[in-house]
Amino acid sequence: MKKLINAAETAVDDALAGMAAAHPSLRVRDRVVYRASGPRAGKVGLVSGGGSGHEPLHAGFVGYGMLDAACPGEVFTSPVPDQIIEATAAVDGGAGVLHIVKNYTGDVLNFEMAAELCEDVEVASVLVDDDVAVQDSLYTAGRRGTGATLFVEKIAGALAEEGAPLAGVAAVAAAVDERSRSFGVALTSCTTPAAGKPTFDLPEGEVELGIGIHGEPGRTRVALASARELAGVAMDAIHRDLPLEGDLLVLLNGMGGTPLMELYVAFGEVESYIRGKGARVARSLVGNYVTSLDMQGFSVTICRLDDTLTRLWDAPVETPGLRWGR
Amino acid sequence: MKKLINAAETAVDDALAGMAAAHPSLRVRDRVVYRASGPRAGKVGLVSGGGSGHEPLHAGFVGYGMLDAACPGEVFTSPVPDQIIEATAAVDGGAGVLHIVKNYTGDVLNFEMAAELCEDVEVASVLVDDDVAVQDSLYTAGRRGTGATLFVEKIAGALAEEGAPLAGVAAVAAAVDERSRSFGVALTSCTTPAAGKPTFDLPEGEVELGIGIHGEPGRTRVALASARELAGVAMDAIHRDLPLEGDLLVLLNGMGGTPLMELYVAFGEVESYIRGKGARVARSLVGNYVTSLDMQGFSVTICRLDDTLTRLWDAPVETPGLRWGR
Amino acid sequence: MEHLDITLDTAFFVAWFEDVARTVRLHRDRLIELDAAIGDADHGANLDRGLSEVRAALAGWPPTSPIQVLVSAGTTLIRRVGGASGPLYGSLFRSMGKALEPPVTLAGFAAAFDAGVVAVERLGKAAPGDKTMVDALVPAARALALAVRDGVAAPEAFALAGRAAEDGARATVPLQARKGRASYLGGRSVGHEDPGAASSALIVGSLATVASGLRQVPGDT
Amino acid sequence: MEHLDITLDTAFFVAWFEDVARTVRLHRDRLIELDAAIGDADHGANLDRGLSEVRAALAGWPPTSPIQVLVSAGTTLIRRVGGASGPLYGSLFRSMGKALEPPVTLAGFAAAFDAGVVAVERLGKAAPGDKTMVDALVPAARALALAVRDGVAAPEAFALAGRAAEDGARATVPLQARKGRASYLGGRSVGHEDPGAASSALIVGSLATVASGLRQVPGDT
Ligand SMILES: Nc1ncnc2c1ncn2[C@@H]1O[C@H](COP(=O)(O)OP(=O)(O)O)[C@@H](O)[C@H]1O
Ligand SMILES: Nc1ncnc2c1ncn2[C@@H]1O[C@H](COP(=O)(O)OP(=O)(O)O)[C@@H](O)[C@H]1O
Ligand SMILES: [Mg+2]
Ligand SMILES: [Mg+2]
Ligand SMILES: [Mg+2]
Ligand SMILES: [Mg+2]
Repeated sequence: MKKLINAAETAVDDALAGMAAAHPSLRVRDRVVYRASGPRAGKVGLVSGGGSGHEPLHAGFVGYGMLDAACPGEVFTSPVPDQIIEATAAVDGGAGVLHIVKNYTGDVLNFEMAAELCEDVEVASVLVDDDVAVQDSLYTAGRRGTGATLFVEKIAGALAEEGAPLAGVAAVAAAVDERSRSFGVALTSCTTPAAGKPTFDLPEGEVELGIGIHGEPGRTRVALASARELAGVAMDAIHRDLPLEGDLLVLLNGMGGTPLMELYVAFGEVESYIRGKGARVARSLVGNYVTSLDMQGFSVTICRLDDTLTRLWDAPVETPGLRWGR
Repeated sequence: MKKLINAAETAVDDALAGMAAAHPSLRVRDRVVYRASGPRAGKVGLVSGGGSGHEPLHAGFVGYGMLDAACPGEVFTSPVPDQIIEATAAVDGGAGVLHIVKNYTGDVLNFEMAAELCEDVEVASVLVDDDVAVQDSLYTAGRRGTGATLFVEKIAGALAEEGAPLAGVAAVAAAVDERSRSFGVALTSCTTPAAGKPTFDLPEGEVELGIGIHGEPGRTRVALASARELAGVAMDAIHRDLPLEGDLLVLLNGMGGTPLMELYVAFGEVESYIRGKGARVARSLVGNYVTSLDMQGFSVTICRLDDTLTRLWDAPVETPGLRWGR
Repeated sequence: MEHLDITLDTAFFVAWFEDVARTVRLHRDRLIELDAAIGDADHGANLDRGLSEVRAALAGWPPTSPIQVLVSAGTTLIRRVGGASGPLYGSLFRSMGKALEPPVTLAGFAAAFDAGVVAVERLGKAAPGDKTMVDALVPAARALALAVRDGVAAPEAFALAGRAAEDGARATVPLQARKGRASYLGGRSVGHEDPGAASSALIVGSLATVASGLRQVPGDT
Repeated sequence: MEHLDITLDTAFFVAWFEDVARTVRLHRDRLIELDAAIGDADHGANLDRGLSEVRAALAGWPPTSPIQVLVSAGTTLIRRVGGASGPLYGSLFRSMGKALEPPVTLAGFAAAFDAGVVAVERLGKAAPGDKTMVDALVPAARALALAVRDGVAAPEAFALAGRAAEDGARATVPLQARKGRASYLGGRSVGHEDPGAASSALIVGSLATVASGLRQVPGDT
């Protein structure tokens, strides 16, 4: 394993220290990343969190128009209730706090425990579960939360910034999740600092289809194919689940180790696929946003926009990871 | 080799098509990337270019406050004069055009040939050569241009946007280059699509010091060390060449395959190094900006700011790769 | 067999967690590998980190009752581990502690352990056969209850529970996961032991180790 | 030896570039590997791409003089290759073409080739010993001039030039690079053959191949 770290045990804290040094707009305390500006009275607070290793998610999305606080756990390990309780109390501006939770057993349990203990704050939760590679069923853990988390954080963040009440912010967050679907493909495994070797072996010439963002193996393994074919597999899976129509918001996301040049190649294929279905890429993002350490590969996330969602997507945002309009 | 491409031969064009699809603010024609808004009368035009594989450099820096056009060559191969001539003519708003050229024999020769043939346009050139890993000498190719290119493009772009004349824009570009130094470290080699295998072998447990951005091997190979030690090596080399003092602009740049989390760890170390020298990180960027395909590793670029440079750095910029203030 | 029995006092519970911490550290990499196969390769690191915190907490603030040991250990796991296993194991021990009545008999222990397991099942909404820690914990609880019914002494009862947990863990191999991260794999989860079931077997196994007082501890870090 | 001589007509020059294109394709991966060792692993791909363009251009628009062949080939290389070698090889052939006087004698060829090499030296500001293509081109030009002085026929003269270029290329191995990308390596550039010198040896070598008409072309792609 080759990692640019000091030690596996200190990697998360060292990275947070670096983030704080790099971004005067952030404040880091007790493993919670806040806006340095503090809570705004009357604004709904947005708190998210999850394992580290997905940067810029979540801490890179703390700032105007997006999150108020992020709770980073150990690498690929959800945060603990203390962090969430602390963050929730700190960002409450009197209008309540929305917890944005990716649907993983660990994240769900820790956020639930925290929410129960946040007695003085009105807390609502939205569960993000957009990954169509996972069969959705009442009898399983359900779909994973992946790329749609960025959409939920951006759009709910914009509505909160407008002064909407907690119920409204929670409702738009849920609507975004409902209208979003993702599918991921890995060319290589990631390597966690704690394990020190790749989570799975993926030989030359093979790719994993339907991977998550924690190095979980995918649903199937197939021969390496062209960007066009791989994008086609991802888009077919999404289209089967949520027919592509109208104006779409598209995230062509790198898993952390894939160069931007290749992501643009894949985006070109996704865009023609969408055009081929008679739908339209109205807004897009191409880059490493919801990553899995050093994994090479990509995921596509699609959200069916409506006028409100488009307006909220376009609203100003000022975070280390996403910025426009200010 | 595992790459998210359709074929090695089409990778550059496919990526450009994807860029065009992703960014309505760009227009791509004959391997030149322009602002879709076209040239602005009276504004100095900024043209840069170089081999592909360094994304977002340069095409990702086309837009308000930065470049007017970028000329991407094949992977790691400088563009040809035709592209540069075409771009220069197209972006001239009557105030002349500045060529921003990284100091590589290929880039220099092709830009020189182009400039000679741009008879109807007043052309000035600035050579970026910031890499302290390379010995500077009249009798060699001189220092490479690396991370400082981003600084030059941003700051000269801001001055051009203010309406400054060509000589002024060229002068600030040269000043930024003069005040900037870089040093890079590779944890792994990159793999070019054409070669299909890593450019150099870098065994587990070893790193290359003083690498460039084209997979050129570095000056020495040493045992893998902590982020603190590697940042120290880079910063020592820079500090020896240009003493760190006053307000600094710092780019902690990933080589394309290094996760953001690790870049933040390294940035934390760079920031403490700088504080230890009594200087100050006044502005910073952390991320994959001047990359070398899928290489893992990082480079640091330091620019000694003054009030003018700080003002120009802070000025609004709106490009796919760098955006603030609008 | 009464001469072979032991006292389930505070020291016993402290020794239990010390042995669990040691054992999990020894099996850290195996647990990571099990989790790498059908999860995210952190289970061994998570538990190892959490249990050294438990140990530190118990050492720094000597608890005066078995209930305190269990509740403190559970709280520490909830506060320091994260992931799925943090809240689940945390609840196991907290609920167990809350259900315990002093002085602790084997019957009381068995009942409290069962309460802990029920809390895990409730929190995780997992049933036996879902390929989770529940598949090791439920057989262990059952074995303890049977031992109590049969009047077996504690060391022997713990040994039976440990074997039941181990068998339960091994029995997760052919199962398809329906809960937790492994469920994402669908049919590909078949053929691998569940890491949480494996760690549960270690936890239960430590009871017997401590009770028997026989095991040579191979170095402590 | 006059009966062994050949006519340096348009067809000869076209055949030269065709053989160069074929040969460079055959040696593409070796040139990439040489460039990987002390550069950026693109020299073989660059030249291969450029020379197929040269071939396509010559095929599409049949040139009617050696000058046209050279100038067109040089222009295509400048317009299509990029990198350091594009302008350098482009200038070599363009300058050579411009210096050529019809009808082409071996003496005329040698003088024009020398003019091309001087153009490369000027453009790249490299001298022999800097570990560049110049280290193969200069000896080749010298060998041609000597052959002319000694009245050697063209096929033999080209063979001598080819051997001189090859020796020149091989002699770059122990040198430390002072120009081009390899110069960044400092002392670490020692021990590797310069890729541009290697491709120059192929280019000059093709002259003899075409002139002798002997070489079996091992497949064309
Ligand atoms: N819903 C659940 N109920 C009971 N146990 C569960 C559940 N989900 C996961 N587990 C257990 O947790 C283990 C994984 O723990 P760990 O790796 O620490 O957490 P994470 O899955 O969040 O990375 C699984 O092997 C399984 O035994
Ligand atoms: N200044 C120079 N003068 C002459 N030849 C040079 C010079 N710089 C580089 N070369 C030649 O160019 C070759 C590299 O060509 P190529 O790999 O195509 O370009 P690049 O270095 O831009 O990737 C070198 O091996 C060397 O022979
Ligand atoms: Mg985990
Ligand atoms: Mg090159
Ligand atoms: Mg896990
Ligand atoms: Mg090269």
